[in-house]
Amino acid sequence: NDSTNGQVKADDDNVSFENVPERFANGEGAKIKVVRKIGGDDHTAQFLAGAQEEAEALGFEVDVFTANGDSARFHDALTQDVDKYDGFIISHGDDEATVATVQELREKGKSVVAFDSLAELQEIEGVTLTSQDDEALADLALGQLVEDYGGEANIVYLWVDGFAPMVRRDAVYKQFLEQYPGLNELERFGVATDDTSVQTQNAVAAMLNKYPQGEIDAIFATWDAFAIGAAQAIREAGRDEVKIYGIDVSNADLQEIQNEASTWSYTAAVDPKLIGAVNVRILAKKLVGEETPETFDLEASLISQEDLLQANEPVNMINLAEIITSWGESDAFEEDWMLILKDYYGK
Amino acid sequence: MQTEQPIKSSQSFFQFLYKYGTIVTVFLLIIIFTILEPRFIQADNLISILRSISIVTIIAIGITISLTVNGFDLSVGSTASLANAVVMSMFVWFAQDTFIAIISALLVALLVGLFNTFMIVKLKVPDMLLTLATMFIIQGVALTYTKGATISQNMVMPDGSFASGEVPQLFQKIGQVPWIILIMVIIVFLVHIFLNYTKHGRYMYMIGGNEEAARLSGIAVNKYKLFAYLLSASFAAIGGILLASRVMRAEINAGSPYLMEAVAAAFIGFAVLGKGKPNAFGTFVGAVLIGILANGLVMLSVPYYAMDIVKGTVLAFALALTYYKQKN
Amino acid sequence: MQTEQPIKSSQSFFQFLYKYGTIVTVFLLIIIFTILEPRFIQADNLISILRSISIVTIIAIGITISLTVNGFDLSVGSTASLANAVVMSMFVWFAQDTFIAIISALLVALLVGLFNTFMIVKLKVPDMLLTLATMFIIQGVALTYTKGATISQNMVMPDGSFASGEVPQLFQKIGQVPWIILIMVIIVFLVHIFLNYTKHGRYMYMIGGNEEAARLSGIAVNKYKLFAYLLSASFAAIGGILLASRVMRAEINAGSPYLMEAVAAAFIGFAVLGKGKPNAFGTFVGAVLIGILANGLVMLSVPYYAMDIVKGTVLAFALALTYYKQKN
Amino acid sequence: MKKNVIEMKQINIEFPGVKALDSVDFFIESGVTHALIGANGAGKSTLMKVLSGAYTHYDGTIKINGKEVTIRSPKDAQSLGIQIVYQEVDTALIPYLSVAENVMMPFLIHKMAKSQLINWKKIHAETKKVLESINVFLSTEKLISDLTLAEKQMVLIARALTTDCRFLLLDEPTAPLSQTETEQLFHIVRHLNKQSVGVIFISHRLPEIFQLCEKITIMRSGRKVITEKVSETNENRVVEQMLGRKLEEQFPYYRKNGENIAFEVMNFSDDEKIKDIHFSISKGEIIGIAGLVGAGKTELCKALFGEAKTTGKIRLNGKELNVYSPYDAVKAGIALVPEERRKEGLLIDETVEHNLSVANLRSFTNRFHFLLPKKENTSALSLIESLGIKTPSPKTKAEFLSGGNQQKIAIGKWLIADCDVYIFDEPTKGVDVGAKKDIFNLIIALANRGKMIIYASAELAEVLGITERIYVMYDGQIVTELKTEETTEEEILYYSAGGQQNANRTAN
Ligand SMILES: Nc1ncnc2c1ncn2[C@@H]1O[C@H](COP(=O)(O)OP(=O)(O)OP(=O)(O)O)[C@@H](O)[C@H]1O
Ligand SMILES: Nc1ncnc2c1ncn2[C@@H]1O[C@H](COP(=O)(O)OP(=O)(O)OP(=O)(O)O)[C@@H](O)[C@H]1O
Ligand SMILES: [Mg+2]
Ligand SMILES: [Mg+2]
Repeated sequence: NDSTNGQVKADDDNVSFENVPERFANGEGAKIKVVRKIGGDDHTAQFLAGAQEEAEALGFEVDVFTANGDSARFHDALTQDVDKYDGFIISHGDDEATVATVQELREKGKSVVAFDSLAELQEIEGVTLTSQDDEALADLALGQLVEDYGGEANIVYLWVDGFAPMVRRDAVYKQFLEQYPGLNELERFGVATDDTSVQTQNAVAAMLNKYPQGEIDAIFATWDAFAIGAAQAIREAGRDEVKIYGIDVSNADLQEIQNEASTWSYTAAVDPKLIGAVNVRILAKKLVGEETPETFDLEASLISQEDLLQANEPVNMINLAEIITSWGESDAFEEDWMLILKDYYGK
Repeated sequence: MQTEQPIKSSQSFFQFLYKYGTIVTVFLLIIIFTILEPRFIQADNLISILRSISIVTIIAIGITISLTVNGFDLSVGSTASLANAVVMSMFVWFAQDTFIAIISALLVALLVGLFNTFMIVKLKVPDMLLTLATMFIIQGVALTYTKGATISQNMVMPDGSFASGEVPQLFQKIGQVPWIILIMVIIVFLVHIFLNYTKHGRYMYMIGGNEEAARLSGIAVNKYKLFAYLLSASFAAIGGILLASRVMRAEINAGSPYLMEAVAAAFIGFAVLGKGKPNAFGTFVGAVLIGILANGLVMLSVPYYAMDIVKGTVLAFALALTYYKQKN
Repeated sequence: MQTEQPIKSSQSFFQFLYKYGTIVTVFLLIIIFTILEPRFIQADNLISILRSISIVTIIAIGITISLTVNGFDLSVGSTASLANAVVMSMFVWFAQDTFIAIISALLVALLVGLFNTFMIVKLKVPDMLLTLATMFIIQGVALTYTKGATISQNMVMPDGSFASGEVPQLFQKIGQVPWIILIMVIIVFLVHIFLNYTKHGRYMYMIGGNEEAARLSGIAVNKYKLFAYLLSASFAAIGGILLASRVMRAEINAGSPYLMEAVAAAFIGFAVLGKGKPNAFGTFVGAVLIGILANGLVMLSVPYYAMDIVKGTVLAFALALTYYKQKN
Repeated sequence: MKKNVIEMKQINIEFPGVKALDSVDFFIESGVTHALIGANGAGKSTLMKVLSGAYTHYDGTIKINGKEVTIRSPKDAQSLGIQIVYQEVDTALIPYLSVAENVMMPFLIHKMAKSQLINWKKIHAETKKVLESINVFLSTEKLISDLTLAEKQMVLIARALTTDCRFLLLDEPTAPLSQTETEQLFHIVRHLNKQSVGVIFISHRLPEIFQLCEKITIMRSGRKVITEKVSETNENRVVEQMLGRKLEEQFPYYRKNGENIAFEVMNFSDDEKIKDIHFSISKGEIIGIAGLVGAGKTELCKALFGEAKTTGKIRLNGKELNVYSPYDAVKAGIALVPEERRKEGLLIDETVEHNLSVANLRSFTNRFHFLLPKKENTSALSLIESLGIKTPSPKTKAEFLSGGNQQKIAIGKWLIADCDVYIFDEPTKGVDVGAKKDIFNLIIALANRGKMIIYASAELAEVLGITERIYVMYDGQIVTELKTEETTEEEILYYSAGGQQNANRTAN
């Protein structure tokens, strides 16, 4: 590419770099690293894919990494060869040591955006903490449950402790139990492994045998891996009266929900791909020195089975946008100059 | 030479425990769970249990076979993941039919088995070590193949288009009751017959018991090792295929958690009926033991975080029952 | 006595590979990574590598010790988790000082070791099986102890209050460079000396080689087995403690991912310097190999989902180098 | 009947550090029992392994009836009708399988042809038949791991008999056998000869050879010395040829030091085999424990060494001992040279040097329990020298030594441990006549130093030759005590068989 006056003009499609901040105005992208502590689930894959796509669209070089839940490895990845990168996106850095690590990164002049991480990070100067508003997610799903049953239901609670988002969702759940004494928790279950959904499936199968038709009204699943397992267990048992209220969504989840026989009625979710993308945008703004907020919550939506069943084609994570307005299409932090860059690197 | 001594009663009691310790434990558990929660014993629940152990059992049978030739296939978990991914991708990405999809998954598994055998037999790398390495490789291959994403119908492809393939009805059937249970029972039965009543099964035990002696007696040791690793990879693949059919998607590393449970089942099985060696029926009993525990504990509403304690303790108890005094 | 025959050169080449195969692989990797990415070789990065392997190495040393007496401690991962939880809870829940916290974690680990030994030695349950059961039990105990929650400063207690204890500065130090690396090096060194140059180490190898003959030679076999399992649990605990100090929190099952890597390191170590048996230095080399791989691949921006392939392949390569022709 | 002849010509084989066979010529005809004799490490087993196809890296030619054949795998050998019973029986058996399966292995492997399923009934019936044909009455369902050494030997012989066997190679088959069992074996061998099977018979017991064999080949240091008719030679000549020197008096004379009883066993029983044992030894005395195979000698030796739960009293030097494990026993000053050396006496993967030091490692360490390898090496070298252990170096793994040399290590390791009581369980099993004498010398040297020796053996000649007094065991009990000077083999045998009234029972 030829560069004139510090600006680049793409020969063929006449992209003007006029309004692009100087940092990116001479065809030089940035090198960023996306490090996620948890892994092995679809949410991770989509989050990383979203971040990667957006970063590449902006002409960045991007390395993505997941530590598969191993904190030490997570920190190794963050501290290794730091100088190579201009910025970092950290996902699920929820241990204390992350504070020191991020502090170090900041001292070396690196830009940092963190998603679903330790709250203390927002106190570090220049760091933006994004989250997929867990309170809102839990609120949406539970609110629907309470509405459907008039606040009186025997429910099974699928939840696992030990993860920051889970802890936040549980807090909302506790509030609801207090607020609606008619909600009666029959059972709770939860594990976090590579086969969470299958284990949940087996466990829910056992619960269904324990509680015959009519004894369970609904299941509140705080994670889609739980919800999909529960949904399949209910289908396998040939039951149709236990409704599932879930959180998070993936393509496989959408398939399950669209199954006529499925009882997965609602799921509250933020598009994980979008989370990745928005994080990249915030990082890009930091790199050019634009102002960014200390925190940002991504908006949650409630997806209902009814809506999906009414669609005239199979729904997946992309065309879900046709059903749920604003799905996958946040223009948050999408500056005009980013569009120019996308346009330029798009070809 | 000498006539047998009359066996003392305490000895015969331990003999009994050694033979039936695991089975006794299984029945004890059933009784205890039924007393505490009568719904445990209903047919539906027993079927649930059988369904829940079917995949583990089949994978464990594969490990059992590798154990008979004194091998140890640690790569079964990731082979199951890979087969799971291959079979789903055949449907979803390439719109193939059930037959082709299953055959592809099995072929891939056979490649894994071939690689394992080649390294073990030709390069003399010890089994456990090599299959540990293979485990990583296959896991990586599966991840790379799926780019870390879950494969399901109508998924978004990297190029932005939608996958159009569907999972055939026929295929969905095999992951459902009664088929999945039948498949497990048939496999256990066939492998049991194979190991105990055919000459090939006996050769494999001979190799496992004393490889040198088996070779010197003219058994084609390498051929049977190859065979064992091919079988163990195939059963792992069947496990992965059934998983696909049961959950209709291929999650990342979906097969790896089966490794530990399958190993546990196969090891518990050693002791069943006092065989003292890997055997298909014992492996099945081991899987049943684990399955009953997992199901019963949920039924009794044991907090999930305490389940492992109970599971481990019962395992230790069964082992202690079985092995105590055995050596004396 | 005969004099040694001149060994043929091809044979001595393989002999060389058997002895130095792993080490050659390590150097090859360093050279390759450095060529592809010169930053790989800078001091900071090498320190990163050493830091990243320190916990695995220490846990692997524990496994190595259990292997010397022909045992196999699969419970080290969960013991590390438990120690991790205990040490953090001592700080955060009970506001104890560093000394008390570390001692508590070690004591708990010794209990695990005692239990393992009791079951293995007295009830004659085979090692792998029993420690598999223990693995579940300890995992469950750790989970129950923490109620499945992550322990960290300021955490919310079940009664809604906030935990007030803090992690002392002193304790935080030991998880940082250079201390964590020093601790690892000292442990490797001491265990190496112990196993190779003391009577007790020799006894342990002999027990591993032929337990029956060792016993009949008047070695207190059970005492050494107890000792080995106590040591392996203790090293697992040290691993867990260092993890706590590094990440300042106790997550559920934080130690379990270390099991597989530690096993791999210990196994690779078998071959180092042609020992053909578990040894501390070899285990260290094994851990270094794994650590270099993990680090170098991240540096080369290998996609995360493909890393396992490379890792597994290099592992297999090192094994093949080492074992090929060894048996002939 | 036509005679089959195997001719081995110019056989050479090398192992790292050893030329195990050096241009050996050997031949054998069908219908003849041919003895193969030589000192420990002479190469007998190696020659047999070449013939049975276990080694592939030899050179030389093998001809059958004048026609050259290739034997580079066990299968080759078996298809030529050559069967072998290895010296180390455990290497040829599958421990966790039943007697029937082990006996019928050749059938299961080679004779099943197209049929896939195993007819277990038939297998067990056939096994029973074969075992009965050699007068062995063993449950065919029993696992090999539960058998005694002698029983395992029988299983291997039975296995060879299930095949179309033209040549049977027996590598020290009688080592673990008692006299009756040996007789039984000879019976079988003669029977086979009549069916024109050629038998190669390896043994260190010369009288057996003169009793059984027609031809004899003597080897020394990997070379063949001579082949001749047994009837044309005699024991002294054979010994001279195999050792390269004359051997004087087998049992050196020794003097008992005193009368003071220092080791006493009273009321000693375990809860299984041995009952109510009483005996005593005085300082510097060698006592014998005689008895048939299965009389409980080994059990007694092991029980004394703490390997079983026992009741009763053991008193050493006036002090009562509490021996709950071999560790306690060694601490109290008791040493045991066990019977099954490969399983119990040796660390097969360790070096000769480490094997020799294991029982007394504390004398090769400094104050801080660190090893002193130099001291260890020096002591190993001197033991290798004094016991005549044939090994390329002290750093050679024990695995690679010949059977007899392994036995010498199992004994040697206790000689440097300074114990008060030495228990020898069949110490001369598989040891050549030259080395036997060395071992006797060592035992007597121990006695002369005031040590107390228990010598358990089914070899009555040895028991009679070396001991002061003899306790005869029958069915787990000591039935009588005899003064060696005043007794005879016949008397011992009489008591070993449980006296007259029990004679029939032992025939079982
Ligand atoms: N696999 C091997 N590796 C190295 N050396 C060996 C091996 N097998 C045998 N030898 C050596 O070859 C020589 C002959 O051994 P062989 O076993 O044939 O002796 P033998 O005559 O059977 O003695 P014994 O009477 O003690 O059984 C010995 O020095 C032995 O150490
Ligand atoms: N592992 C075993 N399983 C079953 N029976 C055994 C076992 N070992 C020994 N026996 C039996 O115990 C009895 C005593 O055997 P032991 O070996 O003590 O006899 P022994 O007098 O030492 O004979 P040997 O001359 O063979 O040494 C025999 O009847 C034998 O068959
Ligand atoms: Mg020999
Ligand atoms: Mg004996």
